Amino acid sequence: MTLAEPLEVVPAVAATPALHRRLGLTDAELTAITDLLHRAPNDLELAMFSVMWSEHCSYKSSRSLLRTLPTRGDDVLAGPGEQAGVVRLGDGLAVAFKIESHNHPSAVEPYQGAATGVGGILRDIVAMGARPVALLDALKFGWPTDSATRRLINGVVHGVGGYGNCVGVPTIGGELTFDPSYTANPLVNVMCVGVLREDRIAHAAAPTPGSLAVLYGSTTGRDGIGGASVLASANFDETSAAMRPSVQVGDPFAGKLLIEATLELVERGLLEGLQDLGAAGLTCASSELADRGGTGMRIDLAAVPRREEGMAPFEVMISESQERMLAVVDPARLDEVLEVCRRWGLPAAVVGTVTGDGDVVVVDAGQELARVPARALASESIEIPRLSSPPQRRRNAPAPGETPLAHDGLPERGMDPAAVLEALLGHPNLGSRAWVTTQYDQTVGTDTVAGCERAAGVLRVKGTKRAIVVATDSQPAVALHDPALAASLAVAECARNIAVTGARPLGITNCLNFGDPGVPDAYWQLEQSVRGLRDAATALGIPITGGNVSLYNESPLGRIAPTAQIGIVGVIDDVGDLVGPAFRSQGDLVVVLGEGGPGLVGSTYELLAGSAPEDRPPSLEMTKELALHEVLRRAAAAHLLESAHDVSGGGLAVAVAESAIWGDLGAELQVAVALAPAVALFGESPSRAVVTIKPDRWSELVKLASGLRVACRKLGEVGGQRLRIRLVGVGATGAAEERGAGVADELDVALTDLRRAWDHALPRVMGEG
Amino acid sequence: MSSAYRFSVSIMPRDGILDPAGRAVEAALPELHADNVHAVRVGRRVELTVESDSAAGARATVDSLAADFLANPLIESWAIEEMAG
Amino acid sequence: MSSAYRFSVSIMPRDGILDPAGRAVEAALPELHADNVHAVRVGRRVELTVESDSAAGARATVDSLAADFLANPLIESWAIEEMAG
Amino acid sequence: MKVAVVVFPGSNCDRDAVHGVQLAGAEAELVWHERTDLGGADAVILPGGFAHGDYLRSGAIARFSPVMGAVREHAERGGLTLGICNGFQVLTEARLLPGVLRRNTTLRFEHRWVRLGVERHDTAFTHAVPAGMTLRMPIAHGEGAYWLPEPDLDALEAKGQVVFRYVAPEGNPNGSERAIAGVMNERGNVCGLMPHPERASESMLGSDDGLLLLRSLVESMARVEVAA
Ligand SMILES: Nc1ncnc2c1ncn2[C@@H]1O[C@H](COP(=O)(O)OP(=O)(O)O)[C@@H](O)[C@H]1O
Ligand SMILES: [Mg+2]
Repeated sequence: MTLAEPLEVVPAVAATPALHRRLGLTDAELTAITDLLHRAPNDLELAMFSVMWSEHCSYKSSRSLLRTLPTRGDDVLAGPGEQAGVVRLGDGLAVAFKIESHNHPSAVEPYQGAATGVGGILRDIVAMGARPVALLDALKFGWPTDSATRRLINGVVHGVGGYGNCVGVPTIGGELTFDPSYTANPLVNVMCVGVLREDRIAHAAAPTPGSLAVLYGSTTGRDGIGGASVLASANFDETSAAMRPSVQVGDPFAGKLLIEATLELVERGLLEGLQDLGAAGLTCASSELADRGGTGMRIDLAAVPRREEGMAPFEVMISESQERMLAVVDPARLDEVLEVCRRWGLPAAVVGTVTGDGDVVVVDAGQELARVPARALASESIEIPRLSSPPQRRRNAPAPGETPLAHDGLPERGMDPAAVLEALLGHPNLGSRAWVTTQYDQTVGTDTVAGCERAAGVLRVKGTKRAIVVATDSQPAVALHDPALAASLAVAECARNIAVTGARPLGITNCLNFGDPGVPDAYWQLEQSVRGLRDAATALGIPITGGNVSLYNESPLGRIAPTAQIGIVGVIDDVGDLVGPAFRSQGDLVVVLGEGGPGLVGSTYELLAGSAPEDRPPSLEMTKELALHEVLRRAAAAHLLESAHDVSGGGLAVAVAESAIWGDLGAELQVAVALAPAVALFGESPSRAVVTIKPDRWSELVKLASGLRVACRKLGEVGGQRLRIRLVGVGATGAAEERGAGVADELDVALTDLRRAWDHALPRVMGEG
Repeated sequence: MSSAYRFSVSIMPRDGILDPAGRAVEAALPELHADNVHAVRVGRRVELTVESDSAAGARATVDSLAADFLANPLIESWAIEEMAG
Repeated sequence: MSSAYRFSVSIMPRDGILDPAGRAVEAALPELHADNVHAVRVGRRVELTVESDSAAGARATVDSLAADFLANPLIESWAIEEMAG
Repeated sequence: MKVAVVVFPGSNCDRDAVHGVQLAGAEAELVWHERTDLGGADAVILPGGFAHGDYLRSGAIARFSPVMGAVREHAERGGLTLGICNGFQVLTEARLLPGVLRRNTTLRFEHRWVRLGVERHDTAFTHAVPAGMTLRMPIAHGEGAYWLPEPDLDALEAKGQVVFRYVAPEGNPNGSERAIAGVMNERGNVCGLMPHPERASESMLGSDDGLLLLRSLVESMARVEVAA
């Protein structure tokens, strides 16, 4: 029974579609497989193709787009295609980092979905030979107004913490965004950062025939069978509830042992190649290791340690049981490898041999059950050209040279700026994340200089003067109108978060969360986002070293907002140069660097007050963004800055308020209004930062900024326990007349009121405050 | 005219679903000199009282509570028992 | 000549000891339209198989395992039942 | 002088504890849980983490690890023994310290910076803390609510075994009875606390108050006579 039965022989009830379709493969894909094999595949082979040719593993709809991204850089040691990107840090060290989604599993089982998402990305980092040192979680949910959404949020947050806290990797950042488009399709994107010695980088390749494939970690069960093809690449709805796939369950304890054992194996130089088992399990690991090594691999199913009895060959080959690794080992080092696994209490077995014939061969009890060229499953799997067309109605940013609207037509009348500021600080998208982040261990590892609640997480690197700085951002609200702009804005914001600390960026990772690529305007969103990502990364000169694509993020309620989640890792060569975002001392000058422009579409203010029909998102000029970052870095290195905070969600007023809240110091400021008060105070136009300096450093800062053509304007002074912002200029006067009598031209509010609004933002919507 | 019914709901990892807690307990047994113990599964038990006009009504309440709230049918199975007194 | 005996051990917070998990379930009940439910307690359930020559021997093993390991007598009480099958 | 830091499978603050001890000026050695000796160490630290996954109850499985025999002997001979977080849980499960650490009444894992009042300045673990000073440190645990029956709590307080309490402004983060954050045995050589002094041992990381505790331990090591 070894070889291919023609498909018609597959026992099938009349109404049941052919096996390949049930496995999610199209007729065209079946033809392609038949051509590749020069024969029809058997059931096991078909199952292996179905998981490897799923969107999740093959990137068949996105690969052609991803190829356009800038991936090179002098300090890039591993780029896309490896388990994670690796960039040089200095002092002989390197950083491995990557972001990945676990959206659909989290929708089905929030706790386990999120926990296994953390486990999965941790293993990617460990597979590079790096010790994980930080996690970040970017979460997107619908408005938490109903108990189902609140349970989802609780489950996901518990899951992220449940895994990360247990393995002892601090969570030092993330994102939490609410938007109705995520109600039935939440996003759980997790980023991990690891540190390794440059000369100890592990590679996912099996280059030497005769070497052994050792499977170690947890035993193999029926977890996530169909996960790769069903969970990750088909939209699910009520009807699929009946064919619920078996959910993966994480075991952080086993995950911790796996990390320690793997790092010992790498450190002692016992491995030739290494890959974690994620989607498509053993099929993926064996075919990719062989493909990258230019070899083949023979897998002996009988040798795979199992948790359950009676597993079919295809179940063993595609099982997504968690906490497993496949190592390629020189036979002479086998005993040492097995001894390390035994000591860490991990089952381990030789399950295969590297061969020279280029095929992945599956045998059981001496019988050959499958034979497929490794490259057909991996690097040469299919690509699907997709149709792209823009949606009918959208509002993109003004083209360069286009005159911006003179007035945003806002509902200015009756606006009390202090009340708006409190509402923004108390908005679930902007308020304190402590409700989430106190559930995460942020300080384990004794390296956390800044954890969650700041624009970027900062970790010192023991044994050096350096610190790693890391942040993650996205702009889904803008993306609904202009996905290319949104992706660029997310890169800009994320890089700005790095720059305000004084750090320079080393690399970008990204997670692209989109809808069904078969729908032309959904594909257009993906295409545009990749373009925006490419343009921004190129302009800022930051290589993109990896990422992840999650498609079919749709539910009966509709498609999610296009979400390009950006993660950037940076370095600060001397942690003594680090700049924090909190106001430091009474009398310091408050200065805004960069110039704002119009455009309230996509802002948090818009969520509260709406926007004029002819209004647009703010525009972004990458040269200005880059110049700002340069000023921030040089100013930090010259120890000019007392504090620095980027202007992003909620605009200038929220940036100032956050610095005030964190520093427990108020400020007295004047803001020039060119267009409208709402734009000046709450507009989210990019390329700006609020910094504070000692008064006697003013001329130095002006010189530095003007040298790089960055606007530099004094706003006022730090001090007191109130935030006062006087609005001055043309726009302020005009607007004040329009608003009529009795409305303040001045924002004047006590710090305690701002802090209260900010603190209660999440507890309030979660029904706990 | 309602009475009180007390139930227990035993919630266990479904067959075939990984049970990390059971596995960890089992791994520790040799150190407890209890290597004659195996197949350990760890779950939860919830006890609760339902006010209802009828035993059947009470039972229905617990049934739906267990399926929709106390357990996740994807990974857990459960058994409901009426408790004495 | 040993046989296998399967037991369940139900471990609950001792009477009079605060049970925050039970309280949290109760707090969620109104949203689930189950306000006729109260006195919720949340505990653990462990199932295990003992190999022994005799039912009494098996039972003794579980007894000591429960008291020394599965439960903490300071705050928890437990009940052991032999399971069918 | 050397401190043994026990590594259970699932410990995750073991290397942090070593780093802290080194900052306090002593040597530290990791001791794997399967060992039955402490390598001649003068003091032992049971570090934080999730020993054996903490699956049943925190510390319940770890208590049976082979190394715990050596820890018990060391403690019974009067050797200094410090349990931090999970280590505190293991010491209570092993009955080397009184009490139980129950699930936080918030039902959540809590990572917070807290402030500790030091009730005793005359112990091997606290003598370097200036009188009246409160200590700022992080907690990071899901099961840290200290509990004992009322009469036992009275006795514990009467005997001066309460060493640390959570104090204002942050206050009691986890529902511990009488805000107890750390206790010691009657003899005063075994101490456990939920907060993490090793994470508060460098000002760059937010506080170096915790170093006072580690320094107390290291200095005391030299003075404590451990019976042969
Ligand atoms: N889910 C989360 N997990 C951890 N940290 C988070 C999470 N959400 C937000 N944060 C942290 O809260 C802070 C504020 O987030 P955000 O408003 O997105 O910052 P910014 O606008 O500066 O990028 C950041 O430090 C971020 O890392
Ligand atoms: Mg952000």
